[in-house]
Amino acid sequence: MIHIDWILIIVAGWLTLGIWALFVLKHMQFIARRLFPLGALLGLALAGVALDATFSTPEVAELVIGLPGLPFHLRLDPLSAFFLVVIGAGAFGTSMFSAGYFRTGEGTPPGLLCLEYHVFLAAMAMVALADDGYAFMVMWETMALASFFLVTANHRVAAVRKAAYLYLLVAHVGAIAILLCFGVLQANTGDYTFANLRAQQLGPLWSSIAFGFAVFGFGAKAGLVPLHVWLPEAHPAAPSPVSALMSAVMLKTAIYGLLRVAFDLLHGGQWWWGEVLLGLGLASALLGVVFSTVQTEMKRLLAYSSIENIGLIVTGLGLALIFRAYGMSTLAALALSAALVHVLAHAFFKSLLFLGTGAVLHATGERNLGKLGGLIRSMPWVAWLVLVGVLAGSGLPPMAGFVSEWLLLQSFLFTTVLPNSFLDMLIPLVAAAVALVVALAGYAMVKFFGVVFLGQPREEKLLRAHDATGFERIGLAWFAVGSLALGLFPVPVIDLVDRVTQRLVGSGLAQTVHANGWLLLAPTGVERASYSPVAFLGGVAAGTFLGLLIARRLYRGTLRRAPPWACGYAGGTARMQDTAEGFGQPIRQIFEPFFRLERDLPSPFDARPHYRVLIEDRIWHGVYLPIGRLVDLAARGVGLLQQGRISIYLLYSFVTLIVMLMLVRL
Amino acid sequence: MRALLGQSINLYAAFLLIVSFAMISQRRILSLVHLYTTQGVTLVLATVTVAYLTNQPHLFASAAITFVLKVVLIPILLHRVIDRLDVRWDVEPLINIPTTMLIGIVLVVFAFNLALPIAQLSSSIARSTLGIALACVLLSFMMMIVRAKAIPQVIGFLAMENGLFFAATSATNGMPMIVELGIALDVLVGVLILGVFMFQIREQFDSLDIRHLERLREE
Amino acid sequence: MNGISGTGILAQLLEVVLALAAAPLLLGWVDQWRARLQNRAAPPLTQPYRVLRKLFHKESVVADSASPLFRLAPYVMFGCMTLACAIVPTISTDLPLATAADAIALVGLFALARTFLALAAMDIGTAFGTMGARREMLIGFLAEPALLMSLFCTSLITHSTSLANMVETVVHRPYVLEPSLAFAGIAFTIVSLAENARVPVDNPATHLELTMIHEALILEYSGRHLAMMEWAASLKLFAYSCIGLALFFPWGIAEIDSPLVMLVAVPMLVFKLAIGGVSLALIETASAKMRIFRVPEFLATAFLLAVIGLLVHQLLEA
Amino acid sequence: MPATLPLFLTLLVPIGGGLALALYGHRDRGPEINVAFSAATFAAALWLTADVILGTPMLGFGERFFIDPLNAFLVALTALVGFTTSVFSRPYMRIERERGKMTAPRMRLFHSMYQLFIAMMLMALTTNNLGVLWVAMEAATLTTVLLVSVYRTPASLEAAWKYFILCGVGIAQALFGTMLLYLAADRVIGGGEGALLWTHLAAVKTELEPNILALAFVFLLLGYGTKVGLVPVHNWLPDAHAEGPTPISAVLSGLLLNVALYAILRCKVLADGAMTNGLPGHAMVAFGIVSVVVAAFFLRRQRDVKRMFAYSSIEHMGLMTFAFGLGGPIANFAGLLHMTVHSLTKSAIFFAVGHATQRAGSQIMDDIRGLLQASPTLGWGLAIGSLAILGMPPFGVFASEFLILTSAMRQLPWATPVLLLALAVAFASVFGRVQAMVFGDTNLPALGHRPALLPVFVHLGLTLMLGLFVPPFLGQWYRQAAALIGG
Repeated sequence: MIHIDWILIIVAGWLTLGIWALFVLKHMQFIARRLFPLGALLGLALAGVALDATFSTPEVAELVIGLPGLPFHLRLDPLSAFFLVVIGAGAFGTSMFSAGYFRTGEGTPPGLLCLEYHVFLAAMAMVALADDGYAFMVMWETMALASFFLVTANHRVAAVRKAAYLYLLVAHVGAIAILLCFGVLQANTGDYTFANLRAQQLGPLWSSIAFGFAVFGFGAKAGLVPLHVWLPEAHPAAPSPVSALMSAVMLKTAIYGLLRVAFDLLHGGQWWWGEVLLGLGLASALLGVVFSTVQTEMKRLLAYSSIENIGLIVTGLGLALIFRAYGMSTLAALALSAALVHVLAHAFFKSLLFLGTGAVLHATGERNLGKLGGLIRSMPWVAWLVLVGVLAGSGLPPMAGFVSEWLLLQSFLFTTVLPNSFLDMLIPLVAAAVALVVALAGYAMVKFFGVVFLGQPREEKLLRAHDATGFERIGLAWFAVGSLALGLFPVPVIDLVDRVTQRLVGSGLAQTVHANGWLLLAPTGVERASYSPVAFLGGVAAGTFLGLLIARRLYRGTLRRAPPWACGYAGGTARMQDTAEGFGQPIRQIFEPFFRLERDLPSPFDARPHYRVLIEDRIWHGVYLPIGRLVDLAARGVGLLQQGRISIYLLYSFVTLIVMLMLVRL
Repeated sequence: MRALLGQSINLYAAFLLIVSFAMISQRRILSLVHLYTTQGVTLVLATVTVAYLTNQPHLFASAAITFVLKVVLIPILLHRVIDRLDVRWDVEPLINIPTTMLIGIVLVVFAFNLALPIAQLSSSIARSTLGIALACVLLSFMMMIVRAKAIPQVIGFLAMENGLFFAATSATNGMPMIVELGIALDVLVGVLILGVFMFQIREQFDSLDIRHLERLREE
Repeated sequence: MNGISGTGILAQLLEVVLALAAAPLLLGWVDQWRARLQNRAAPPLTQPYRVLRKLFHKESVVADSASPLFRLAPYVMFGCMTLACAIVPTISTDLPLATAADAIALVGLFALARTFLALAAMDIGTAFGTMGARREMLIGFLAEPALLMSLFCTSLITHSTSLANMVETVVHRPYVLEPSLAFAGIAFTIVSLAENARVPVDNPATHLELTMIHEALILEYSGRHLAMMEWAASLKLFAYSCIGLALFFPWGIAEIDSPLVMLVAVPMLVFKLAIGGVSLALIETASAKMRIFRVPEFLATAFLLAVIGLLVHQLLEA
Repeated sequence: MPATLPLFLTLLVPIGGGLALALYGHRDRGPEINVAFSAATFAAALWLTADVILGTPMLGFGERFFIDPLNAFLVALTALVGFTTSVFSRPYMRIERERGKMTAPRMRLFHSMYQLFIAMMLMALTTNNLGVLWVAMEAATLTTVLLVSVYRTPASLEAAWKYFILCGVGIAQALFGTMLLYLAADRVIGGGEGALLWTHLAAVKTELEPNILALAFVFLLLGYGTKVGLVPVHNWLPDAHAEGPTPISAVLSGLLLNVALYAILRCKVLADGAMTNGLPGHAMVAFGIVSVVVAAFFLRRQRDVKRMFAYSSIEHMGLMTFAFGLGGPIANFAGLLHMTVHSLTKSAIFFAVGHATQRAGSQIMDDIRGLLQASPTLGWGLAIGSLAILGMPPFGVFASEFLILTSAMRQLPWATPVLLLALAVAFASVFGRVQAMVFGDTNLPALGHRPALLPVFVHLGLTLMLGLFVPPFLGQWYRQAAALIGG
């Protein structure tokens, strides 16, 4: 049995779990305690098989379903295997967490929720396998549809319905763009298998058009800047395990699609493509991180941070495209590895953060940062595991987030050798922006952890918050250990990623990295740059131990508990702490032009002072509402056609007849 | 004698065109019904002539059906509807009569040069009548558009059927029997249903003005 | 790892011990000069050591709502700062730990320390703690990219980001006037002033609610935890000045092939640090403390200067 | 047992049903009889199609009737949807009667006219004589025009009047076109019965006079196009489908439009043979694109649910006309597949909409809220049905749209973005409304009788199957039919 058959069995397994759940529609306990863990184990199996498949030769299979002339072609090559690893790992952790999380049906009957969840997973896995236009489109939109129904789990809330509608609409428009992209790629051969698309030699114009459609289509699903408005609405609306899956894994299928089209089907193409991706990625990163620092609702904060991380990944892809266009395959491999490592790292720490918010939401029923705080005392397990995610999220050294940031900054440093002088000027600015983005991400993560878990609890009921249960802990622990392990042992990850870069850009980092053993990461030679996370953690631990040793030898050994000092002001209530708006206030002031601010500040003579700050996205008002108004105008124009008078209708028929007759006579 | 009869078909065609023009410029409903009846009579004569010339027995049967239907049955029905609903007042055209006449002439010219190439090819006796038949159809179509009342619209619809029937008999020496029967049956049932509708509209809106029927529209 | 030589380990240990010992001395030296320039009676040079000894022997009072994170943070801070001093080549470039982290990892290390400090400050949940954390993160997110860019200026010249390697290449190269280094130098001084809470950004001596940033973070600490924090702060100042020396005045440092030069390197280092301390005191007395919302513009200028340094490098020297 | 028995039964059973129900239609057992007759028709139709598909195309009753793979699959489809609509109309009509909207004579009228309507459509599909095809189409209009105004509301009266007048004018143009065809055939085969038989015309289609055929095709395209609802002449369709009782809307939207398009296809085959400049194809492509784009923008401002889905029918018929206009084996195959899945999905949607409007007591979408909570099967039926009709992948509509758009990309590259934009606007408009109806809290009272929702899920199951896996024999069947259309 070759790998691809095992994967198909796992996907079939997921579907049977879903259908099985239909028959036990209302048995919450059975579904949560039996079906979800089974789904998790299948996810783990998928990750294992995919891991092994990355290191083996590509395999092809054909399913009988599909159009009569075009059955489903499937292909498992290192690129799809890598993304299947991401899907499998994400599925395992999230399913384990869901086993403990889903106590009430969240609005829809639990059986239906389980079906949609597993169809969602199966569709994502099949998207990575699809090897022809039709199969890809069917699996792509089934994924969008399944996630739509998951987002509308508790559809009684009007905001959830609005968010879900916007999500499916943007996803559908994106899918249309992808269909057009495949249409252009097939270049009049009518054969939609990727093998044929790969063989086509398109001229610069048509390949650029295809690339444009691909960026639009996959950007709509990934949340690149102009098409990102659905993400901060849809992710918070979904139940937490689903928003974890959507943020950590579904966005990566869009990255997979972009890689498949740009690198595999279009063979890299022109250099300015990299520039476009660089620009879009940077804009998304900056906008995402700035908006995430000013949010007052925890899941929206994480959703915007997903946009930021996707922006960083796409910046890495852009750089790889530029290098590839100038023929520097090793540097292209460096940039591409940075992007792919970030894909894996983000999948782990973002799932951890979203599942953390899920645990908090379940324990307190609150999602607004203004009503949380001090949960580290009542929910230690969740707090300390989420701390690992926060450190990884802000790209701090021993953790996973830092490795990809380190590789990305390294790849920026070597762009000086580019022949194009304009590009040489531009690259330092982009490097500076990336540094700023990562720093701001740290700011957002500190705000998230500090306001939710530290300080005084802002509501009484927070004291009675119960900690995560058994299954939930396994899920959180899996992602925490994953974030730490990815951070500490980057060399095996580089080996995995190297298999993908070999196929896409022709060279990889494996040899140079292996020269220095599996502890030290020195992608381009030790003398240029090297980073050994294990030694780094060892150094910090040694220093801390040294400090403890010194303190223990010198100190008097007593410790007294007393009310906090607070400069002598006694009786500090929880409301005197910094609120989420307060913590974000400096950013709001510095990055004023980014937001669309509506502020009503109470006047001194106001009997009932009311303070409200509403931060909105300029793009929503600048781009989306005008389009809506335009379509309405067109609809009203067309409406004139049906005015109700029968003589006018007869006139239409009469005039059409006369015109057609004239045409025939010419 | 046969040549004379051949020309008589052209005469009937010309007479039919004149009646169509008259119907457009007519103001009173009763005279509209009378004109419709005369059209029916012309049709019967034309069919008989063609039947005689091409000695096809089934055309005599179809002429008989046309006579019963379009000269006897439908006019009686229209008269009864007019009496029961006492709609005697004259017809309100949406645009004034002179302009309709002008458009009518343009339509006739268009129909003629449209039918010209076909006329040369068709082998039947009365080739040129096809243009006139098409003109009658377009004229009655235009009459339906400009009339604001239900009954003139119905009469326009029936005149259009007459034009088609005349085209069928004159240009192609008559369609197969089954088809003729089917068309006649459809026209009869159509008229019955229209009668029922007119009673319902009258009862619903207590007026037969089409302008009441304009509620279903897009904002 | 270019072979962990015996002398390398010796140099590494010597460097760490030297840093731990000399850091409070440098702080005392700067305070002494500040007092003299403001013609006040200067405190003795060993004043910081006395403060540390006093604090170590006092009882540590911890707020009742503090979580284990609060008590762990000082030691993590101390650990990070010792690793920072171990990585930065002060007396020799043959340091086994140098390959463990390059310039970017060093900036990440400072970020890690800052994150723990901010979280610890927010843990108690007092108004001052959270306000201090917000201000610290505000300065942090502006200073970090500026620091990274100024480090990049040198790494672009030396085509490497590992500090030891950068110092070696600069020392071996014949002296070349590098305008981009000038921009990087100014940016670096601004960032180090901000990071170490010196006067233009934050006054280390005062507890005034409106202006304090660093002091607000360690407000709740006392006893041995406060001692650890103070020591870590002095280590941070020491590390920053060593980075400054390594980047811009690296001469007189021992290399792999000549370990004996270390004996010369120590006095040279002390001399350079003394001059740095005096210049720091001069800057502090010459400039007044900025309003908190002037600081972002101040740091933004540093950030722009560093980026312009990079561009200048591309333009002139690439 | 003569070979033409299944054909004889397929036509006779509904006519017999019509007459029987004219007598017993008003009895309380009326709906059951209606279902029985429809089931019998469905069985006969299956038997007929089985014969034709396994055997050879069949000429019945002395060449007056002709069955080949093209109209065989339409006969099967019409019988199936006719049967399922009768199953749906059983509880629907009973509830309408209890609410006093349907009196005994109207029930009788409804049932007998329903059966006659099915009979006339089957007649139109199976006949070989183009004149009889015209007569059957006219009869189909007549049988449904009374049903559209059965509720006697001012709006339904207006809709019926417009339906009759506009379709009457359209059909008249089609008669003139048939007459011109007869004229052209007369010159080649000579007069009499044979000149109007499609098989004879198809045999000699290359020798027919091109410019007579051009004129004839224009009249036929416009005539039957009015029945298909192509845009400049579509105005009757939204009113008629919205005002009539829902079973009638389902059957009108699902079947009558297909039969009209089938008639145009028959004429297109002849016109393509005679003319070389490809006018029929270009005309149909033009009408198709205009219909899709204009209908998509019509959907935007709808407030009545049945009116909205009527416009969606116009859009899909436009798409099919575009596909058949393109010509070529893949496009024709896609058009036929789209015809099938559109009828199945649209009738399923009208079943769900019927029960939803009955529960809400009004067809205005703002009054229908929280269907999913009111009755899950109804809510899910409408949600999945509307997603299917909007072309979301796992369903068959996406499969056929994928084929249409990809073949369009090869032959008319500029048309694809226009169509896709229109489909996107349609998706945005329809799904926004449907989502508001399906989700959220409900205040809808329960229905008297249990709604018959089995047909909805049978249809959606078939569409899902066609979307993922077109069985080989069905694929072969469509390919033969596509080859027949040719061109």
